[in-house]
Parts: sequence; structure tokens; C-alpha cells
Amino acid sequence: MNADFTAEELEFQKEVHDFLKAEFPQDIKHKVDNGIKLEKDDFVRWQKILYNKGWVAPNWPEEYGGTGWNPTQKYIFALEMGLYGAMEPVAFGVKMVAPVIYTYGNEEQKKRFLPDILQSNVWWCQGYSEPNAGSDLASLKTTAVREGDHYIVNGTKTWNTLGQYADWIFCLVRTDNTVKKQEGISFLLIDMKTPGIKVSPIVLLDGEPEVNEVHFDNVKVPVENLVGEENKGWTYAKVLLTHERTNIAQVPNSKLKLQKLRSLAANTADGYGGTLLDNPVFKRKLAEVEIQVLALEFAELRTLAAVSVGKAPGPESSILKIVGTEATQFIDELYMEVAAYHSLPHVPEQFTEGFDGEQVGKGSAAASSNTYFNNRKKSIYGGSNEIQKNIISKAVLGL
Amino acid sequence: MNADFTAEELEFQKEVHDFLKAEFPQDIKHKVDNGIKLEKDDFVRWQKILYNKGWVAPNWPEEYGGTGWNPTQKYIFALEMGLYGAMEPVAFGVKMVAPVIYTYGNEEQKKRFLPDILQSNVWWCQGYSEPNAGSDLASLKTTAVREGDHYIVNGTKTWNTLGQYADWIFCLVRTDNTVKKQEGISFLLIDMKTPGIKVSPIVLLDGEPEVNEVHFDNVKVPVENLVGEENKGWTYAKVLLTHERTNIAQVPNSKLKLQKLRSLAANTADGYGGTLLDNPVFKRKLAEVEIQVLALEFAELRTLAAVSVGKAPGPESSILKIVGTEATQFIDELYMEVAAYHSLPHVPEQFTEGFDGEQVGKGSAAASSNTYFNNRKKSIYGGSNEIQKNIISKAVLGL
Amino acid sequence: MDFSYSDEQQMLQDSVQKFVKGRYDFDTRKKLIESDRGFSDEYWNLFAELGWLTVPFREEDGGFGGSAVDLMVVMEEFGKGMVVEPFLATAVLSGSLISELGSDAQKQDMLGAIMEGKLQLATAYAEADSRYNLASVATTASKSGDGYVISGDKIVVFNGPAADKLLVVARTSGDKFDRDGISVFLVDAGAAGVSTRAYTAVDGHRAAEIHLKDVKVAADALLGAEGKALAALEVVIDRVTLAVSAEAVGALVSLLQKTVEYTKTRKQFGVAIGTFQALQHRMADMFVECELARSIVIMAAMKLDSAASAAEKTKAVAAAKSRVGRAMHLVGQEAVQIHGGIAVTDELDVGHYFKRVTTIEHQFGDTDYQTMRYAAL
Amino acid sequence: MDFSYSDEQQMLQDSVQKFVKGRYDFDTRKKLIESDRGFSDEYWNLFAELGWLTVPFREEDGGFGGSAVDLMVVMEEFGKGMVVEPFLATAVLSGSLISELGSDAQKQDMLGAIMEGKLQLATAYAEADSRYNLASVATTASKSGDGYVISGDKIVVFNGPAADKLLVVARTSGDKFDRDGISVFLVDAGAAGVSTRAYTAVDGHRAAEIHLKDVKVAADALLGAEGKALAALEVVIDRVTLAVSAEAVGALVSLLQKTVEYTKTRKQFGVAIGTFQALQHRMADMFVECELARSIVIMAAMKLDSAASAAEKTKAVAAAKSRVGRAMHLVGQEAVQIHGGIAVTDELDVGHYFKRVTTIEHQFGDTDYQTMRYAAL
Repeated sequence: MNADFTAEELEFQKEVHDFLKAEFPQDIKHKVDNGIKLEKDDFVRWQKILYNKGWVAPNWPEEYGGTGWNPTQKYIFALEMGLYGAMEPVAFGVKMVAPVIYTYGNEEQKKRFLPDILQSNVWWCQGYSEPNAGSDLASLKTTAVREGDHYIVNGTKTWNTLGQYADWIFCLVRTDNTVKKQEGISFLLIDMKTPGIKVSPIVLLDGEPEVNEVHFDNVKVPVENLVGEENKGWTYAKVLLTHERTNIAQVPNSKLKLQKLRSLAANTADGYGGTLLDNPVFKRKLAEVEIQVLALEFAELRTLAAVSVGKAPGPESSILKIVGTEATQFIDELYMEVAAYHSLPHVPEQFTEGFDGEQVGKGSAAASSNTYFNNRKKSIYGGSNEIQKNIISKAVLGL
Repeated sequence: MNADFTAEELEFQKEVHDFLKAEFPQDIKHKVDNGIKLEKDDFVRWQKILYNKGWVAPNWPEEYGGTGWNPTQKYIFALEMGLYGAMEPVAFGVKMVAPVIYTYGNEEQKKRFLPDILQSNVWWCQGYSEPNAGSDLASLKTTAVREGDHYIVNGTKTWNTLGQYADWIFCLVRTDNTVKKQEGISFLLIDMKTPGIKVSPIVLLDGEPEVNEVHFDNVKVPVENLVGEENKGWTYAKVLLTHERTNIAQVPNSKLKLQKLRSLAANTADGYGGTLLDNPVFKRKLAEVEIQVLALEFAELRTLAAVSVGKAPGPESSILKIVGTEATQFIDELYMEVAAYHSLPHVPEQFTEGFDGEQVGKGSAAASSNTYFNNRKKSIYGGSNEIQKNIISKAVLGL
Repeated sequence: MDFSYSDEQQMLQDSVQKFVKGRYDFDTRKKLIESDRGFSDEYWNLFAELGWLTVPFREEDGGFGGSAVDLMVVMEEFGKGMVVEPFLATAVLSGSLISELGSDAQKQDMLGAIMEGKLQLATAYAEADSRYNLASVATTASKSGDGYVISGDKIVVFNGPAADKLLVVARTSGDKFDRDGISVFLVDAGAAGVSTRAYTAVDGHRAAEIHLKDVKVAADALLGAEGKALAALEVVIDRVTLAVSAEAVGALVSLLQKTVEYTKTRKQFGVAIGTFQALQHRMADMFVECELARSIVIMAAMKLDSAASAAEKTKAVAAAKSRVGRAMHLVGQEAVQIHGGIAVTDELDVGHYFKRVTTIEHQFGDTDYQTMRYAAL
Repeated sequence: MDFSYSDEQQMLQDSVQKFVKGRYDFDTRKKLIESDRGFSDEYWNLFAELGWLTVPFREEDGGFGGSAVDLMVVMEEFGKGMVVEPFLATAVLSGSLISELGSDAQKQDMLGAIMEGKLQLATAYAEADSRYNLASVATTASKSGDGYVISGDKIVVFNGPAADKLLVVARTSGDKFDRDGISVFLVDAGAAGVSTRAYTAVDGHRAAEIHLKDVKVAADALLGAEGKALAALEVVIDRVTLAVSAEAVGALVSLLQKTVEYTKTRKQFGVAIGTFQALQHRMADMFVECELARSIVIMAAMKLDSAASAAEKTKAVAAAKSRVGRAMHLVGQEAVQIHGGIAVTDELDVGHYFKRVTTIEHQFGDTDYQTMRYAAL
């Protein structure tokens, strides 16, 4: 056992850091540092820079554009990106649909879709969640009926994050009603411009239309857009959900937030002539979550190490989801606690580009409550934390 | 709504306090204040003093020796007793078997048993728990088979607290195996001197034989010792378990422990020249549990007030059990935290009367760990806190 | 000791309950929040008519009685409906401050108008760096001729946008944290030098940042003796803290109820999720928190109405807000989590209760602050 | 980075594991605890034979290597068996102190004897009022002729009853809390003026209060430079803290495993209680705590073996003990609660694991202490 980086690893770390310093656009960094809302173009522009460097998709096989890094390099890359505040590429293309396409798709599909995902020429959104399904994904009701060379798709998908920008959607659809629910599902790729698709925004607690419902009304989808075999979609979806789990612990992000929080607390008056960082009760909570993130980081490293010696990421990775979201949510709480009264104004427009009105509150304090409200979703989506506990108790503890 | 005591109530409070000051034996008070183990005689002696005052059993009907107090008076009495450190009479006679006898027993039984319970001439222990039954009380296996004028009892009872002192035991026994489990149970009173009874101590985590197993091997019990009707025992047991709940919140006791804890912390070095009470992190925890006990006190008062206007103590009283035991256990933890290294020696003999060896640790610090270990039972017995949550979710929330 | 409501209190409760149930459904509230005014003047007039605006005031001032228990009764019901009318800002906070500090003339001038629903008020006490310390006042009021000149910036002034008059806490002498030297002034919302940055707070209530630049007020704008306002302000903020704690109890009970109902109908894996024992136990925990919260608010209300000392009263309020804070945290988060995705959308009421209790958590001192305040007393 | 054990570490783990599984069942341990000596000399000799007593020591001192990861490997397995042999007191704590501070002669004199199992030691550092501050030393050592005279009282000296020699922390100069002026002396357990009040601690380990009254020692009883021992003592206590944290991980894993197994067989209301979802989720929480505890102990062990600064190492140990403390609290209490009544009796091993982890919780700094220590660094 050895925690120190090798000379090569240290060099790689420096390379990543230097790249970020040189290439992560200043204007995007300004937005990230000041809590200003990112636009579609910010994501696309940054991903194209990553693409030029060849660093979009560390987890893809090299033949499709992966980096060929070992787990330590991947960890270093994610850490440096997170600590610098550089966004990961949007997950729906790179992390979700792509692994399904390069694992189960045909050559034609690989050629047609993977390069555009890598270069962010096409924006993807997810189509596995449905209203009333919740964590019981397999109970989905959207149907696809084969008619000649097409499937006719009807139904509604929901929680389509950033679906308003999407060019394509990957969908789990029911192609057989007569078998048990997991066995009649297929995996379809659908062009969002196809007639019969309607996107309606869902406003979240923070007032933002971050997610959408996508309605399908007799949407004609060419049969060549089916990935793999008909009725095998559930198997593919499980792969997708496993890939969704990489970096689910969000350690680099939490570390950056904790650094900022500590300096914020050191600059926040306690109302009695000191700062909040002088307050032992606050300090203790901050230390507690810092320690939690440290434990989580090593839990993740252990998982990566196990994967690197050929073990599949087991149900133990449910821990990363549970603790990662708990840590994020607790950090959000502490931001609100630091902001105190300043957390109460709801003035989202001041966190959009070009706002030139009178600022309310100090810095991004007024954003803390909306971040807190919005991030309550983290313990709900991606398999709720309750589902993760079911997985642990069944698959790990054998209960 | 009015929190102030009336003049009469204040006078009553003074009367109780003066009585305790005058009559609670000095030597017993010395033991209580110094954490020295109480012997059977201490309980008997003190109960006889209470008996002479007529204050043994505030909850009994007046005709059998109750005090006729209203809920506020009962609350004041319990509060003053608890704050003074005076023990309640041992529950098994006064609180458990007696209500069953005066509610369901015949005149003969009332005359035969109640006066001795009141005067503590006879020491009772419980016989409802069985090995492997746990919170599923009704699954009991001890049998009583009618043969002429007797029942022949066979089986094992457990968790018989202070059963080593007991003269009599009240038992739930199975008299019918052919019906569903709640319907074949009877309520028997058994003289512990009857041949075939064997008491074997169970040593608890603190090293003390506080509880016992009681084995019945063809024990002959006269039929006249059956309370109420055969096979109706479960109904009576439920009454008993309800009565067990009075003062289950243990508020006066917790208040006294918190007072002592606060002064202990003020006199405990923090190792840096201050005291533990100067430590904000400790202070916060202490305040938190003080506030919890305060909330609990008013939850109990609200329950008492509801009872006084004729409402039965509902399943809401499960709250009192859950929160009462949580508070007690948390206070125990804080005692250990204050004691730190001093909590580690296990020297029980120094907490018995007449110990004249070299004292280990300061005051009763070395008792803190054993109290902590022993009191883990509180969230387990009397219907575990999990059972209480089942009750709340079923009976209150309708889930 | 007596835990029952008086007949008047029972009637008051029934009347508010009936209003909230019948006329304050979630859609109605949503429309009010989105309206220009941010609340309903019609309802405000109704509150006046039904006498609710008299609740915070003593009988000698023409009020209902002014007991903390009365206030608790109203606020708990308001909590169930997430009522956004500025009862707290105008009647409880500003009204009580006038009632505590005002001269007979000032009271006559304003209390009647409040109770008749004709006067909207807001109290500007918090500042950017004050956090929860009421004595941390950087806004200054200097003598100038017969009157005063006030300068400073106030944050998160609830009902600031609709207020006809502002009660501004300013320092007439002493250094930033001194207990002495704090005064309260009545300032017309439209006075020269007052600028208001209005916004909607996260809980849907209207608030404002208020900037005062050389605002001139006459001598009679001073409420109470110069420099001696802090003790009264503290008493009033304690009363307001009790009021929002009671409001929180109403919101918490609603959150619990809605969560329980939802789990009875919402199915997953073929069964109602309310049959899952893990959720049942968590809802049982929520119930315990709700009951303890209610119990300690009753304790604090009774204590405020009792003959207890000022310190005991403050301690009781700190205890109540501390425990209610904990309850808001647990019950709020659990209600959202158990509902799942639907609860983080704007369309379900649960998220809005959650936002309201989270706001209360951070108003007038958060849970840690209140716990340490209790510990220090 | 590398998370795998070396071949030597793997062999070490296998060997300790085999011993614990095969020769250290609960009944065996019970008999040892109840024996006069309180542990097994036979096993102690076996530890020596198998080379385990060399684990804490550097190769140049004739040891296995002395890495923190090695120590972690052994202690985690010991934790699973609740081993009561004084490995920690003699080899890790006292041995490391000699290794850090001792002269070549002293090391030669004692390290070999420790590794051969021929020398029992105990370190007397804690005092009645010191709590967790190692610099809070009231015991004095005054120069007298060529040697020193030591007086003072030490509490909770683990292995005190069996120790041949004591390592006594005493003050040779300075005031009570000064970092300077702290020295460590070797004192024969039977020396004149030493009195030992032996007892069994709550976890079954033997300990003692040790009173020193004008105990004379020669000049060569001093370990290291006079008055300069604190830094080394802190390093050693950090190492010991890591060791008990690893031991705790072993105990926690056992508690979880036993709880899970118990719930699979224990029936209530006609079904195995392990089918109750509320308990399943709580056991999942226990699993999460165990994994985080193990992860952070690995982090701290790796950090101690790395090129990191002294402050970083201390911070890593504080973090580990803090988080493991939390795990011990939760997992210990839950294991008892889920087992029910049987777990509060002396007859089941679960209660004894609980007592051991509770002891560790309070040794070398409790959870709050470690958390604040981390925060201060």
C-alpha cells in the first residue's frame, strides 16, 4: 500500500493542471466561480476544447476515443478538473448512451453517433424515467409498436434534464406487453426533431426549468435506430446505469466546495466581532464533513483499485452514491447556514450572464438556498438512496 | 392554557418536598447520591414509609389505597420524587400486577394480595417475557395444564428483573394451544416457593445479575390463583403493559441526572486549564438534551391533560417511551464523555455498601460506563422502540 | 396548569382554520404570490373584519388580548395554509414594537390603523454583517436640528415592498455591538433618501433590501427613549420567534399528513410505498418530531404568558426555536425525500412547505444559534 | 498509489487471521479474562515465535519494518477476536516510545526482549485531570544526585498489572500545560514507592492506577533528552491511535456480520427479523459506516507511511479516529439494539465487542476531541 503518487503520476497531474489553466475559458471560469448560470454554448465550447486534447471520455475504449488511462490517472484527471471548477462533459451523451452504443450497437450506429457525441455536435438527453415510475424504472409504459420499417412510439418520459437543448433522446420503450416487465423493453435512439415530440418544462423548487417532460404522440422511429436486440433493452439500461455511477461520489466537486466554504466562513461576520470560522460549533460541523469527504475519497479509490485488478464495480458502489449525495447536501446546508439571512432572497436573474441590476446579498450567498433546494434531488435520482440501501441489504448483506 | 401552578398546587408541591426531606432515609439518599447499589431492604424500607403516608400508589383507585390525586398532583409528586432522587416503588407489584388484580381479580384475590403489595410485604416479579419471544410477547410457550384443583406449569420465563428477591411471580401461561396465539393465554399468580421453580441469574453487560431466568418444572399452582377468566390473559396483560407506561418518559429522573451532569461538567478539567462546561461543543450537546427533555416533559403533560378529560392514553404515548429512553441513553453517553478515561475501570465493588478498598477514579465516574451499557436495555424492553414505531405507524398514521 | 383553550381561543382557531381550508388552497396562494402585490388586500381586509389583526394587541390598546397562546393559535393555522399576508411583519413584529415602545400618541396613531387593516408596516433590523445579533447595528441616526438623519443599509426586510411605514433600527450612540444607543424610528416608505430593492423571498413572501441615505425624520419619529430600544426589540423578536415556531408546527403537521397520505396511494414495485417498513419508521420519527415541536411551542407560549422572569422567557423561546428548527430540518427533508422527484418540482405544495420551513429555520436565529443562546442563559 | 498488500503483509494477515479463527473463540477469551493473569502467556510466546511482536519495529532495530500498514493488518484481525494480550501496551505504545526516544543501549536492552516476548511494559501517561492533553502532566521528576525522584499519580495504565517496567511520563521542568519539560522514565514495576491498584477495565483488559511516591531512578532511566519527550510521545500516541482505529474496524466488521447473521435466523411474528425493511436499511447504514471507517483508516495508515509532513500525519490520524469513533458509536449501538435483550447480557459476544469499541471510543481522545483537533490543524 502506498498513497504517494509516482513521479509519472505527479507529472501527469501537472500536465492536467497546466492544461486547465491554459485552456479552460476565462469567461466560463468566471461564471463557475461566481455561481452564474451556464448556457448550452458554455458546455459545448469546453467539450470541444477537451476533444481537441483527446480528453473527453477517459472511460471509453481507446478505439472509440478513450484515453487509455489507468485508474490512478483517471482519478487525477477527475480531481484536477473538479478542483479547478471545470465541468465534466454533460453525462447523457458521453457517459450514458455512448457506452450502450459502443457495447451493443452495430458498426453503423457506432460510426454514426459516437464521433458527434465526443465532439459535442449532438446534444443527448435521457429517456428512461417516466411519470409515476420513480425508482421502479422497469415499470415504464411508453410503447413502441413495429410497423414496417418503423416503430411507432407513444408515451411520456420525464426528468429529462436539459432536454430543452437536446437533439437526440435515448429511450427505453416497451415492445412486448406479454412478458414480465423487464423482458419486454427495447432501447431506441430518437431524433428530437421527429414530428409528434413535444417538450414541456418542469419548473423545480429553485424556479428553474432544468428538467422536462417529453411527450411522444405516434412518433415514427426508423428500425435502424434500435440498439441491439428487441426486448433486450433492460440489460443495456443496467450497463448505462452502472456507467452513470462513475464519479457519482462527486469528491472533487465537494472538495472544491469545501475549500470555498472555509474561506467564505472565514470572511463571514458572526455578528459579535468575529467570523463564523471562529465558532467552534460551526467549525466542528465543517470538520465533520471534510472528514466524511476524505473517507469517501478513499472508499472510491478502493473501488477503483478493485476495478483495476479486474473486479467489477460491485454493489458496494451504492455507498458512493449514498455518501456522496449526503456529503453534497450537507455542504449545501452549511452554505445556507453561513449565508443566514442572505440566503433568503430569491433573485435568480442576478446569477445569469449580463445581469446589470442591483445585486441582492453578498456574492453568491443568495444562491445558497436554491442550490440547497435543487440538490435535494441528488438523493432521489439515479436510484434513490433508499433503493441503494435495498441493494446493499440484498446484494451485499444477503438479507 | 396556563403553565403556572395554582396556590393549592404550590402548597402540595411544598408538602411533598418537605415530606421527602424529612422522611426519605439519609442512608438511602447517601447511596443514591453516590451511585451506591441499593439493596432489597432499601426499597422495602422506603416503600413502608410511603405507605404510612398513603403515597405508595397514586394511580390506584382510592378504595384500594390510591391517593385520589388529579393529574397535576400526580405530576408534581413524580417530579419532586425524581428531583429528590427518591425511588419509585418497584414496579412489578404496584404498577403491574396490582392493576390487573384490582381490575380483573375476584374479591378474595384483592383482599389477599393488594394490601401486601401496598406495604411491600411481598416482592413481585414479572413473568411475561420468554426466551426467543422478544417483543412478540404473545408467542409465549410456557404451558399450564389443568389437573383437578391445580394448573401444572412448565416452561421458562426470562428478564425477571430482581427476580432473585421475589416472593411471587405473575405469569402469562398458555392454557389453550388450539386457538390463535393471543386467545389461549391465562394470567396466573405463582408463589415462588412452590416446588419445581428454579431461578438462575443472567449476568448483564455491567457484570451484575440484575435479571434472571425462572424455570418451571411441573409446578402445581392452585386454580384460585388464576386471575379473571381462563384464556383471557392477553387482555389483562395489555392493561398491565399500559400501566407500565406511566412515567415511562422518566422526565424527573432525567432532569435530576442533567442537573448533576451540569455540575459535574463544571468541575471536570478539560485538560487545558478550563472545565468541560467551557467547551462549546459539549455545551451544545448538553443544551440539546436539556431541550429534548423539556419538550418531552410537555408532551407528557399534554398526554396527562388529555387523560384527565377522559381520553384514554392513546398510542401517542409511544412517543414517551421512544423519546424518554433516547434522552436517558444520551445523558448516559454524556456522563461517559465527561468521565473520559475515568469511565474505563470496571470496579463494581466500590459501588456497594461498606466498600473500604482504594477508590478508583473520581466520584462515580467509573460507574458511568456500566450505567451506559446497562441502560442500552431501555430501548429494548417494555416493547422495543421499533415496536413503538410500528404502533405509531399503524395506530396513529394508519399505514 | 391547564392545557385547554379558552372558548375565545377555540373560536379563533375554528375561524382561521375555516378560512385556510375554504379559501386558501394551493392554487389561490400561487396566484397571490405571482400577483404584483404578492398577497391579497381582500384577505387582509377580511383579517381585519374577523378581528385577527387585533390578536397581537393588549386589551387596553383595543386588542384581543395579546397573549402568546392566542398568537400560537393563529400562526399554527396560518402555517397549514402557508399564508403570505404580512400578518407577522405588520401586526406581530411592527405592531408589537409600537405597542412596547410607542407613546400614547403613536399608539393611537397606528395601532388602530393596523387592526383595521389600513396600515402596512415593516421592521428593518437586520444588516449585512449583523447575523442574528440584534445589537449589531451599523445604521446611524444623528441628531440634526429637531430631528434625526438616518443612514445605513438594511437587508431582508419582510413586507418592505408593501409597507407604508418602516420601523428602522438605528444607532444613536455607542459602538457597533453596544447594547446601549439603539433606537427605533418611524420612517415613511416614500421619504427622500429611502430606496427599496424589492424581491420575492424563497418562501414566496415579499421582502426588500432598504437603503437609507441621509433620511431626515422629525423628533416624533423616535419610538421610545433614545438609545434604549434594544430590550424591547429583543422581547418583540422573541415573541415573533414564538410566532414563527407555531407557524412551523402547522407546516410540519401538514408535511407529515401529506407524506402519509401520499405513501398510501403512491405505488412502486406493485405496492403502496406506505407499506414499506423503512418508510413507516421514518414517518413515525417525523410524527415524534412534530409532537415534540408542538409540545415545546406550547411550553414557550405558556411561559411567555406566565409570571416567569424575562430570562426564563427568553430561554423558553430559544429552546422552542431550537427544537422546532431540528424538526423543520428532519421533517422537511424527509417529506421531500419520501415523496421523491415530484416534491422537488414547483407544482407540488410539499416543496413550498419545505421552502417555508427552511426560511423559518434561518429567520431570527438558526438552530445552532438558538441552542447556544439557550445554553448561555 | 497502490492499495494492495505486499506478500509479507498478506502472509501476516493470513497468519493472524488463522490464529484468531482457530484459537481465539469467545469462550477461550472469556477464560483468559477471568484468569489471574488476564491474558495468555502461552499465546504471548506464540506471538513472539510467529514474529508478530516485531511488527511495530524498524528493520534496523530488528523489526518487521514498523510501517503503519503492517500495524493495521495485525490490529484489524486482533479486533475481530477482541484479543486481550497486551500487544498494544507493550509492543506498540511502550515499544515505539523506546524506539523513538531510547539510546542505542536502551534499545538493545529492551527491544529485543519485547520482540522475544520476554518483557512486559506499560506506559503511564494519563492523569486524573489531564483528559486527552498529553502536555497536561502534574507528575514530577526532580533531579536528585545522579538520578531523579518521581512523584505523582497515573490513571488507567493498560497492562499496568503485568508490566515488568513502566514508562512514566513526568515533568522535569515547566508548568502543568507546558510543552517543554516533559520527560519519560523507565521505572521498575516493583521499585520502592510504586504502588499499583490493579483492576479489569470494562473491555476485559487489565489496567491499573499507579501511584508513585518519591520513586528513585538512576540517570539512565531517562528515555531521550530531558524535558524533550512530548513530540515523540505525540507521534507514538498517534500511531497507537491508528492501531486502535484499525482494531475497531475489525470489531465493527464482526459486529455487522454477527448482526446480519442473527437477523437471518432470529424469528419474530413468524418471520426472520432480517426480512424487516426498517432493519435492513439500518444494517445497510452500518455497512456504510464500516466501509467508511475502513477507508479512512487505510488513508491514515498510508499517510503515516508516506513522505507527508508531521502536521499532515497528525491530521490524518485525527480524521480517522473521529470517523471511526462515529462508526463505533452507530454500529455498536445498532448491533446491540437489533440483537435485542440477548446483546445486553454477558453471555453473548456482541456485548463484549460493544464494550471494546466503546472503550476505544474514549481512549486517546474521543470523537469530539479528535474532530476539533482535526479542525484546529
